[in-house]
Amino acid sequence: MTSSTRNRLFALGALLVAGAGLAYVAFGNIGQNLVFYWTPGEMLAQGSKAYGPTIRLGGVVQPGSLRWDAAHTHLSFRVADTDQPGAPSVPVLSSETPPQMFRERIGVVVEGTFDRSQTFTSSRLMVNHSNEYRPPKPGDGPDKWKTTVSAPTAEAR
Amino acid sequence: MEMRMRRRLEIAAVLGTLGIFAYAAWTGLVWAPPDREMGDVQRIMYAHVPMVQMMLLSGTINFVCCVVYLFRASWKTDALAEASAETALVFGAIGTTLGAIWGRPTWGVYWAWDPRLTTVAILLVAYAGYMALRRFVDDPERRAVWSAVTGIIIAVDVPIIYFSVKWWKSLHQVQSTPRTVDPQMVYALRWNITAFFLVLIVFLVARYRIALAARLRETTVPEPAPGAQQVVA
Amino acid sequence: MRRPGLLASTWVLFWKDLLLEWRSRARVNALVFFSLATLLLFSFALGPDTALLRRNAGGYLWLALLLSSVLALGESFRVERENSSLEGLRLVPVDTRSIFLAKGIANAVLLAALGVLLVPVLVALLDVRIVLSWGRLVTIIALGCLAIAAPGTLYGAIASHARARDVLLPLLLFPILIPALVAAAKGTALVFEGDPMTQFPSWIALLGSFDLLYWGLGFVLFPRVVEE
Amino acid sequence: MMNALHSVLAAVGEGRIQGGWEYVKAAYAICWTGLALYAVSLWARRPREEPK
Repeated sequence: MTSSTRNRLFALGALLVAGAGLAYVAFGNIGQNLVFYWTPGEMLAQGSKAYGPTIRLGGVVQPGSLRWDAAHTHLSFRVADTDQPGAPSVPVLSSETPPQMFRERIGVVVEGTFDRSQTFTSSRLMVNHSNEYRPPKPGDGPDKWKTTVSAPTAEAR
Repeated sequence: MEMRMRRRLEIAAVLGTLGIFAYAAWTGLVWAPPDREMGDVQRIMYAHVPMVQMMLLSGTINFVCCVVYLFRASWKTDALAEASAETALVFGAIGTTLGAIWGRPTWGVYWAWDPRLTTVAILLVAYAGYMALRRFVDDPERRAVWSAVTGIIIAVDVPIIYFSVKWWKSLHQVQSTPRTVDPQMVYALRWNITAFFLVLIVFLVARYRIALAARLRETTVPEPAPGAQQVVA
Repeated sequence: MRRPGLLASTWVLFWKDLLLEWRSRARVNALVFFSLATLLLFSFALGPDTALLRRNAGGYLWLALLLSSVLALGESFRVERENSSLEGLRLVPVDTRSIFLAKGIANAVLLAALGVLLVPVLVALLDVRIVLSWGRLVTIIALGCLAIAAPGTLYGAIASHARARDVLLPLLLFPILIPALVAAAKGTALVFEGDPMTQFPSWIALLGSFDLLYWGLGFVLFPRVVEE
Repeated sequence: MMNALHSVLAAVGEGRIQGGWEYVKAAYAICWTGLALYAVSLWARRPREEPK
């Protein structure tokens, strides 16, 4: 074996090693475990181990669970794995101003702590928007959500 | 005579780019409908998405130049590598700022350490280091080789940025496709991508010429004045 | 004349590097004190909140190691430059890639030793407990130091020949190390805090893949960095 | 002081971070200004014919 073919083999081998590293980052399914957020189901499955540390919880706002207190300073809702009834869900108490798109059935990520009373206290609320963009339906201007927001307490039973 | 023809063509190209840019901005800001949920804020998309795409494109160009340079050294490839790293930095920095402004009313926060945003931040800081390296090495040949090596290592981040939203659960939404976006918005977005692409090309060509001229000046100095030469450590 | 094999020359150069470190113990001592001082500074900067300090101990360990690595890497190439020994090595018919492997491994060993040395300090200063096993702690320190050492050696070789080398090395090195550093710090935090969600293997896997990536790329690219 | 506090609380009371044209204007202003400044810097650095 001449020294130049040997060098090429070395280079090829090293590039394969590097490629394997990148491929494992991509497809090694590591991401499923090292998450930006947990779903309520995953968090509840941990039982008491989830109490205490600051964690991020992600899911959708369960329909019919949205409640403001009278002065609109506190907000409570349930975050569920999916918007199907019966999906695992966690009650969340938030003191953060939600962005304008916040509503029932929308994806959210809340940062905070979970405790023994089975309530998630959040100090940071992020709306997780889907990749869909649509114009308003004919007859309901882009301001439509404002009407649903102005009477949220009434609407949420 | 030929000089003047070329000059006129260049001016025409720049003016054409500006015209397309203006039309694209009009489609995005006026003509396209607002989003059902975000309202008018969604119009930031027509600048944010193209800017970040051009950052990734510049990064890819830089990677190709770096690899090509290592196989066949040429001042032209080196100059294009320098140009594309700088445009990646400019488009990335502005594009990320736009994303942060968009994030405030839609996500509720300017910034979150989700995988997409983190990897973009890494890319920007890494290219800043790349530009510093180019500035701190005086020997043009060494500078070219070393920055090529650095550029290749940085470029590993580019595919990670692109796929991060698919590989990991993140706050950032996954790439939109024409199926998830209203046709009118797709039309406006396509025009904006074209416009920003043309702007990128204009910038790349201008920056490439600056780099190439600097390279030629460095490599063809006939006799440096004694004592004026920089000591290369 | 037959060139010595890659592994044989790597081995020889590796011992040369370690021997050099051993002969100039003053440098190693300085490194140890530097990293200790860094750890102390973190505790002072954050005040006496023990719970907070303990929770962030994994991050402090890796920050201390990272800052020390810049010193160690800079030193390891300064020695070569001052004695022009890199030029000497190039005259010997030895594969330049073995210089990379030898220097990289030597730096990794040095950093890992430093890391293991810092753990008892963390235990004493920040009241850290090792909840998972020592074996796991050593594994993650070793993998993390390998991740610092490969690009560190590559960039150390570059920066040592540039102007403003003390600024340049961290500027080049830190950004690309962020993912590996996050993995190492999180993994270490799990060793200290316990691992309720069994995430530890995933962080190790992530760190390991970055090791493969950095070492593979470094091995291919290093000859171009030191060639004339 | 109390006024500022009140307006912050009132923002929470509104219930939403209101998105609107201000965000769009700020974003496009930053984008266009940034690109224009870069274009100016490219112009300033343009290679000139060196006097022979």
